[in-house]
Amino acid sequence: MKEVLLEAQGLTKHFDVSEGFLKRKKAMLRAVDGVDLTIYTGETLGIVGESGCGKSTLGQLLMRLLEPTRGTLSFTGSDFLALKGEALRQKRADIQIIFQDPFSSLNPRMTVMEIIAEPLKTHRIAKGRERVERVYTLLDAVGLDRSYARRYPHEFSGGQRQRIGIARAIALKPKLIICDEPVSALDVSIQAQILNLMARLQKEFQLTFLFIAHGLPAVKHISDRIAVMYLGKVVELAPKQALFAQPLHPYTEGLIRAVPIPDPAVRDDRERVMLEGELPSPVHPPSGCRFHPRCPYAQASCVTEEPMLTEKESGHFVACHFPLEKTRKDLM
Amino acid sequence: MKKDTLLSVSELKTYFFMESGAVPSVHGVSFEVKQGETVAIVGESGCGKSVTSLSIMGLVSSPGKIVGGDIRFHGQDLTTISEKEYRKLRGNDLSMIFQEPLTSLNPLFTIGSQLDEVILLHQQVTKEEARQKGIEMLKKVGIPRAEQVYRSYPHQLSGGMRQRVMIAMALACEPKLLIADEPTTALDVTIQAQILQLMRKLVKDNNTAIMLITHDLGVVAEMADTVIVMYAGQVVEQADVFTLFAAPAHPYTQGLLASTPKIQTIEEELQSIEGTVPTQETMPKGCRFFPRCPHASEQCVQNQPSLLKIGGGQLVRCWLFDAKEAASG
Amino acid sequence: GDGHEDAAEKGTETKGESGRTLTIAIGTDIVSFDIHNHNNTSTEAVHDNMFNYLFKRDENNVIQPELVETFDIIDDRTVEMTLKEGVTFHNGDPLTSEDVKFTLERVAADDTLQEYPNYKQIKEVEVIDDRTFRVITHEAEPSLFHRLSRLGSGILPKTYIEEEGWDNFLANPVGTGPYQFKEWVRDSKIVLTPYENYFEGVVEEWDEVVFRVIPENSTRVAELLTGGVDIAVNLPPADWERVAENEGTSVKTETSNRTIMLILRATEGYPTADLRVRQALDLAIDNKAITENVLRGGGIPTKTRVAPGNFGAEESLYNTYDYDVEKAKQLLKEAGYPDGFEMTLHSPHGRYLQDAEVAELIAGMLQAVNVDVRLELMEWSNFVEMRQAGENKDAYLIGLGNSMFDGAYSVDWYRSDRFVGETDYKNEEIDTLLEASAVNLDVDERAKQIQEIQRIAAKEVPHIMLHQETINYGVSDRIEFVPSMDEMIYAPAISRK
Amino acid sequence: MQTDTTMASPAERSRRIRSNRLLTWSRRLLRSKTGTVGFILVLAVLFLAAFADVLATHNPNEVNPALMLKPPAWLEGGSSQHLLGTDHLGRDIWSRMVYGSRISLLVGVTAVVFAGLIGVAVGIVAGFYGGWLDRVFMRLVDAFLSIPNILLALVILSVFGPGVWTLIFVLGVTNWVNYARLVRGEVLSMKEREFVKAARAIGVKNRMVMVRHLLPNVMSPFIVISTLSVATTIILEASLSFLGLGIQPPDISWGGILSDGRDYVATSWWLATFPGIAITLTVLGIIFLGDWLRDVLDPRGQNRR
Amino acid sequence: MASYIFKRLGEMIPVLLIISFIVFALVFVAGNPVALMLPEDASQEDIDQLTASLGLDQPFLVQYGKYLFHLVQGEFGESFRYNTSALPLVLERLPATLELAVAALVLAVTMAIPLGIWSATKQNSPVDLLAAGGSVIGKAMPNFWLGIMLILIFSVMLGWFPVSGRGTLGHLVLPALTLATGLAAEITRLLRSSMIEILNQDYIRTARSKGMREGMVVYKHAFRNSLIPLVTVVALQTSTVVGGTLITETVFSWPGLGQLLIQAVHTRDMAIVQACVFVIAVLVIFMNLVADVLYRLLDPRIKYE
Ligand SMILES: Nc1ncnc2c1ncn2[C@@H]1O[C@H](COP(=O)(O)OP(=O)(O)OP(=O)(O)O)[C@@H](O)[C@H]1O
Ligand SMILES: Nc1ncnc2c1ncn2[C@@H]1O[C@H](COP(=O)(O)OP(=O)(O)OP(=O)(O)O)[C@@H](O)[C@H]1O
Ligand SMILES: [Mg+2]
Ligand SMILES: [Mg+2]
Ligand code: NI
Repeated sequence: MKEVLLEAQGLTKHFDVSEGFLKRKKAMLRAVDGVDLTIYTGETLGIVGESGCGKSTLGQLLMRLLEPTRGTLSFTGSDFLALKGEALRQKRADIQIIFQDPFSSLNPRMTVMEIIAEPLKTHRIAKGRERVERVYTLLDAVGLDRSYARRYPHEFSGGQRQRIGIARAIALKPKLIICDEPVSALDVSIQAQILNLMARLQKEFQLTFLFIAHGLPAVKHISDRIAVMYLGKVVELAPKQALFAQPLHPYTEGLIRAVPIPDPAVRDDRERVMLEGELPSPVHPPSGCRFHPRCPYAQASCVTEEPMLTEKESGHFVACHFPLEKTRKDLM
Repeated sequence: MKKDTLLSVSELKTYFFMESGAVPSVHGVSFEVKQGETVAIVGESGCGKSVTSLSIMGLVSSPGKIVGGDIRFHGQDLTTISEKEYRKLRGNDLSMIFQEPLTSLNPLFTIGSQLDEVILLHQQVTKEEARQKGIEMLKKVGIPRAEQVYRSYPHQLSGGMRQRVMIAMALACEPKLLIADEPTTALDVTIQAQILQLMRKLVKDNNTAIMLITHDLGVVAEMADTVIVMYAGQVVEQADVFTLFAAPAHPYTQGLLASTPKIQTIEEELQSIEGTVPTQETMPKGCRFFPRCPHASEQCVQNQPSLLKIGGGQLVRCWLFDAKEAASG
Repeated sequence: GDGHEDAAEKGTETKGESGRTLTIAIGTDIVSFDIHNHNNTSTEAVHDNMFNYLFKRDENNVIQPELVETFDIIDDRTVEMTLKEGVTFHNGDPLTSEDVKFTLERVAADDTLQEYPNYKQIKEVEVIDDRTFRVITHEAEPSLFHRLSRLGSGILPKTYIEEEGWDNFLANPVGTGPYQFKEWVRDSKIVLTPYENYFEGVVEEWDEVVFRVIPENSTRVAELLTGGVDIAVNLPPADWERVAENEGTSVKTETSNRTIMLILRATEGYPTADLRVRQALDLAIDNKAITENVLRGGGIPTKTRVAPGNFGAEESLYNTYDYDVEKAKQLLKEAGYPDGFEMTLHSPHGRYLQDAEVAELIAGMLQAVNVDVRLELMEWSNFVEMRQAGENKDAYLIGLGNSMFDGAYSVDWYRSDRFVGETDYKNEEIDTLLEASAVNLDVDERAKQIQEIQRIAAKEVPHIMLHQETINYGVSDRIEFVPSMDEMIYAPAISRK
Repeated sequence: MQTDTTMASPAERSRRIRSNRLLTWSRRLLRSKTGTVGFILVLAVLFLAAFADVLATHNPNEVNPALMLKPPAWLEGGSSQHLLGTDHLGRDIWSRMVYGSRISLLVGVTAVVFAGLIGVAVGIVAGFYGGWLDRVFMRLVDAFLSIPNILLALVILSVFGPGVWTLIFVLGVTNWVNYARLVRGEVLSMKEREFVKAARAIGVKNRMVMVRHLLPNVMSPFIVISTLSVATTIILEASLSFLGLGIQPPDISWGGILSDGRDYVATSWWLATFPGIAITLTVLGIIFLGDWLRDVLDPRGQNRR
Repeated sequence: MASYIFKRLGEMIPVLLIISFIVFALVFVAGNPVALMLPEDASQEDIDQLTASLGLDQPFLVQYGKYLFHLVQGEFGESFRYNTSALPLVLERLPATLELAVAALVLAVTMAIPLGIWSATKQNSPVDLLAAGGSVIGKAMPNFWLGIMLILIFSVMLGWFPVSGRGTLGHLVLPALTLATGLAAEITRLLRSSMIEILNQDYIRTARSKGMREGMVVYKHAFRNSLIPLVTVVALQTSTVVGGTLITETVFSWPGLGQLLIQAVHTRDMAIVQACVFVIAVLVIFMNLVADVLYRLLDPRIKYE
């Protein structure tokens, strides 16, 4: 039986986006709205979804960089939300995050050496020479030259910065790494290197990844299971084969159909089908199924009733009143 | 349709003058962009794609400096024109989508005011018209609740939304040349598709040329007419998109294509190019790719190859072809 | 109201055609219009124009009746006086004996008033009729007339105050003097206008008298030089030349009634407990060098603090000094300090004319007899605090005046029981003389006693007398102004040229 | 071509990095013209202070009533004996200036450092933790801003007695609030930055987040204001001496010489002018050094010239 | 926001109480005013008697309790020195002080902003160096010296402005200028440093890429971002200016709060000190509140709960 590493129940984060200076108009932005999620030790859970659907927010909630508005969160069996102060700090060594924006997450006044060494120093993992050596190893691992250690973040290209962030995150060999688009800024060869690296580390150290990304091929490559989010909610969750072979949610289907194919020969044959309609607002989400305004299969009940995430097939969850029946031929 | 050359970059050299010495980020880059053409630039991260585009925009900031070569836009050499003339081009004929959407927006101004700014600068419109246009642009790039976003501040938006705002800003004045530095990296595929479509429409309607910098070979395959592959500050291969995908010539290009994860299949391990890009200090004096090249020979170690035409408009910087050519001719 | 704008216009207008505004720059603002509750000569200098005293000192320093027509000494403790006729307050009320009783009994009874110590000797005022009254003291009071010729005896309007209240009086003061109150903007200016019904006839010379408060020395000088003011008080010696040489201004000086001295500590354990040391220090100080150089002539060396013009002055000790470095060294050797010693000198900073400079110069002079002086220059309030706490060390510099012009008050500083814990100086002879003079109504004999004390003190040197200060004014040449020793600025005595 | 950096042992490398840093810093110092000027100015003042005994031509406290207010040597009436003239007690201004540099430097710099330490600490803590702590600290700042400094000075004086260190204490205690508010403002915007989040994600202790992440990033406004404050402090010292606090004769400070000249501005300008020039040059030196330091600390600015 | 403001205003009351306690204690420690009220030659009995009749011989807490009792009824007590109610006395001075403070701040800001921006955009140019030198001189010139100099030049020699006093706009020019130089120096330096930092940001590049004029880029995009530290300093300075204009007020005989307060401190005039501090505290707290509200208006990222 798989061991549960992290479990979230009804995790919710609302941001106050009230407007007006003196007279305020109350408004809540539901960035994450009741997400149930289980992550098993050693697996990679991919998260995909429209940009702005709350992936980053979810990632930050899971490691308590943001405090959830509601919901429970347990990590390695204990209540993670109850931790405070020193205990929380210690626990944090077990969850790391690779930020979506590589640049602003690096202190502009620290050298790469200092940045990568910081987690080691903070958790007293290595000292002096050994620490320096560890940093060099990490640099090697993410494919950065050792001589870069003395440079400052602004002297790097986007992809290089991203790798600095990755090196920092894996430095502690945490149990769980939340990767918020770790490879989107990288060229494919480095992307490949890093994905390989992550896979290797995972095998070696029993790491667990939460892999947030837009690039479906990469997600598909690295993940074991994939969760699809839409407007703050998980709408589908399945092992990757199942998901790609038989997406049950119309939004998932739309996503998969939109993936560009790296072959110019097919570009004129395959018109990328786009989802129609306006993107809804997370401040005033649509009633019922949040996807209904854009859903080609929407029916009356979709407008009024909110579908629950239910297990349709073994391990394949979907939140839809009318899950898709058959794989459409032209999907790929 | 006869396509005129819109932009021609030749032997561009942009160096960063650091304390430790000059760093040649762009080292003799040449290429052309024709009107209405979409040129994709791919390459290892850090190979100088962004610096090349900043050089074209004239926005390389100190300690960087263009030290050689010229950039002709409509036949006008941008390296010599006055700042005032440059300003007229920027944001209007020439516009750019920056790589870092999060820090590229001024945190203190609303999205709307930053969007209007460019419209008001280059178009004879009233404030209200600019506002209308701004909101329209936001809708075009697929931003929901555009009116509200128009009044929001950058920190209230997600990364993807900010990216789209940047795109809206760049497209607002229907530029002749759009430099898009990884415009869709932060976006999910559905919006990516929307934006790519928007760009295609731009090409069709306004005959806009696009310089598209991206890592996503899928996007390249879908969008580009011509592809330029850069490595360590140089162009190593240039070909039309079909040729490139079908018959990549340079070993680096081959490596890139092989590393791409495919959605249809599942590989245990992705292929990748071993090693890392050389740094300034470790830059080989011969072919810059030789330390990672499976075909490297003594010649590669000693001498730098030049960019050679190998037929069908394909250009490549590799001794393999030199050798072949030498052999054949 | 927009008095500020008016002020500005007036300020620059003094130069103007009419020129019938007299503007006087004073260094500190008046404290209050409560004549009983301040002890401030510069405040009195303003009050003097608005209030009359029962008696007043004339230009020869002789006490003359002012509001009083005639007086009669009934016995040791009782004086009967009659008020002049036709004197009225600025609000029109006539001056009566009741006002006198109200005024004097207030200050003699209310111990929260600052002038109370100077009038508590009065027991009561007995009203005989509208203009006649008797002043009765607790005991024989030799200096009663001195007291009745200074600020506490300015007569207040009883009815006005009782009906309108003190606060109203303080805001709109009323007196019997030649000028009446018009406006007071604190720390800025006081404006007075002539009183038409003044009993000696309205003063026609000036339409308005403005006292402007200008604390900064240089600014006062600048105002004088630019014609902004007609009289500027307390010019720093550094500027005398400038003012004198300037076209249209000159410097006027007059000796003040203030003497600068060092108070020594005679407490056992201090070197200054030894008479020879005290004498040596006195001899080591070149008083003339101080007055000539630092004060630029703004002081007169003296060996007594009772200057001529005061009751009981010993004139032989005035305008003279001892200076003999060799003898000083000799005396120090005899006292057991052949290599000198270290001492602390406290001095206020900015209170008297060039006080800190004088102290520094003295420190330099004492260096010549191997006495190392640790100087502590202090802001006035700290200085007072230090004295108050008895934390004074070997010596401190102070300037003492005498608003009574009665030498008895000066020599009282040698009384042994008064400064226990502060100077601890004790001389039985002086104590006996002091006791005798305190109740002595025989004017001549009392003067002799006071003079004797001064002579003893000059030999014993409980205090080292330095110099008598001069007061100095920068005066515009368009006016005629003669400074007086009591530091009053009496507008009726000032005229246009 | 490989450089040897990758071959060297880690210890050797870190040693080399360190010595390299010193080298690059000094190289940067020499490269920056203003930095060099600042360095020279500060060095010059330190030289004055260190060799006052040798450089002074007279006993700085020797009064000479006969030689009062002599103008500088090059003016009419000046004497070659007294290079910068004499003051109102006939003391040699040059010698007083030379000796005065000691206390003025000591007081100016130490008091600013003292105030800076308190201010920066309070500012960072208040800004970082926010909430009630911030409110308490900021209200404390309000209180300190409202209570007249002179009152505080008087009381501290009466408690501790006069002396240079009391003076430094007073100046520090009265000035820290400025830094506190300034730094807090910066921290408020800085702590929202992602790299601070990143540090917390790593589990960096709050103390270290403040020291390593916030502090370096709020230093530049602090450096700017504090270097300038050295001037104010040197002058303020004079006005506090007026209260009998701190510098008392025979000790000499520039502020003291300056305020001695107060009544002579119009007649004998040199009394107040020379200490004024000395303070200006010193502070100019400190400011230039500060600017340079700021540039050095700002990795982005390093390559600018 | 409104609730935030109300909350802050509510916090004022405890702060004012604490301040009043601190001030009371400070004045109490500083000493007995009676000795200062009486002449130099007053005897000890006289002093003791007056002390007792003013109630100053009672224990500290009793005195404070009484004081508080009156304070709650809105009475600040009577000034020992002026024998009248203290608060009106202080309020009477407020317009003069505010007039001077506002004028000085406006003047300082108008001088400093262009200068600061200029030196930031033209780093290390002659203009920048000149501005740096100017700022230092501005800071190193003691106000008394500058004030006297200005009077000498503009009033005595040129006759352009009145020497001293308050009233017309002409009266305001010299004192405001005197005060403004130091403030301007500080603002210039600070603005310069924050501008330099901001001009390196990515969004400045974005603005340039739009084809904006460099001037617009600097004024619109960069300047606005550097306003936060600027607001802090200006708010801070307001408090300094309100409480600390003593020297300028004295030099120009400007009837403001500074003079009143210092005299009150020197005479240990509790009621006036308290009333002054009260007024200043209200101003300081208000200014800081304004600054915080301005932060919020300027920077949408800052939130107050
Ligand atoms: N601090 C905040 N205040 C208000 N709204 C916020 C805040 N942070 C995020 N949001 C909003 O929450 C929603 C989710 O944001 P989030 O960054 O999690 O999206 P995302 O899924 O990571 O998108 P992307 O793929 O573009 O990074 C967005 O609508 C965003 O505007
Ligand atoms: N401001 C700078 N100072 C010093 N070096 C710089 C600077 N900006 C860029 N470089 C260097 O120039 C090289 C090219 O950078 P550039 O940003 O063009 O890369 P890129 O091709 O856009 O990479 P990516 O795909 O990761 O964005 C890099 O090696 C980088 O380190
Ligand atoms: Mg995100
Ligand atoms: Mg780039
Ligand atoms: Ni008015």
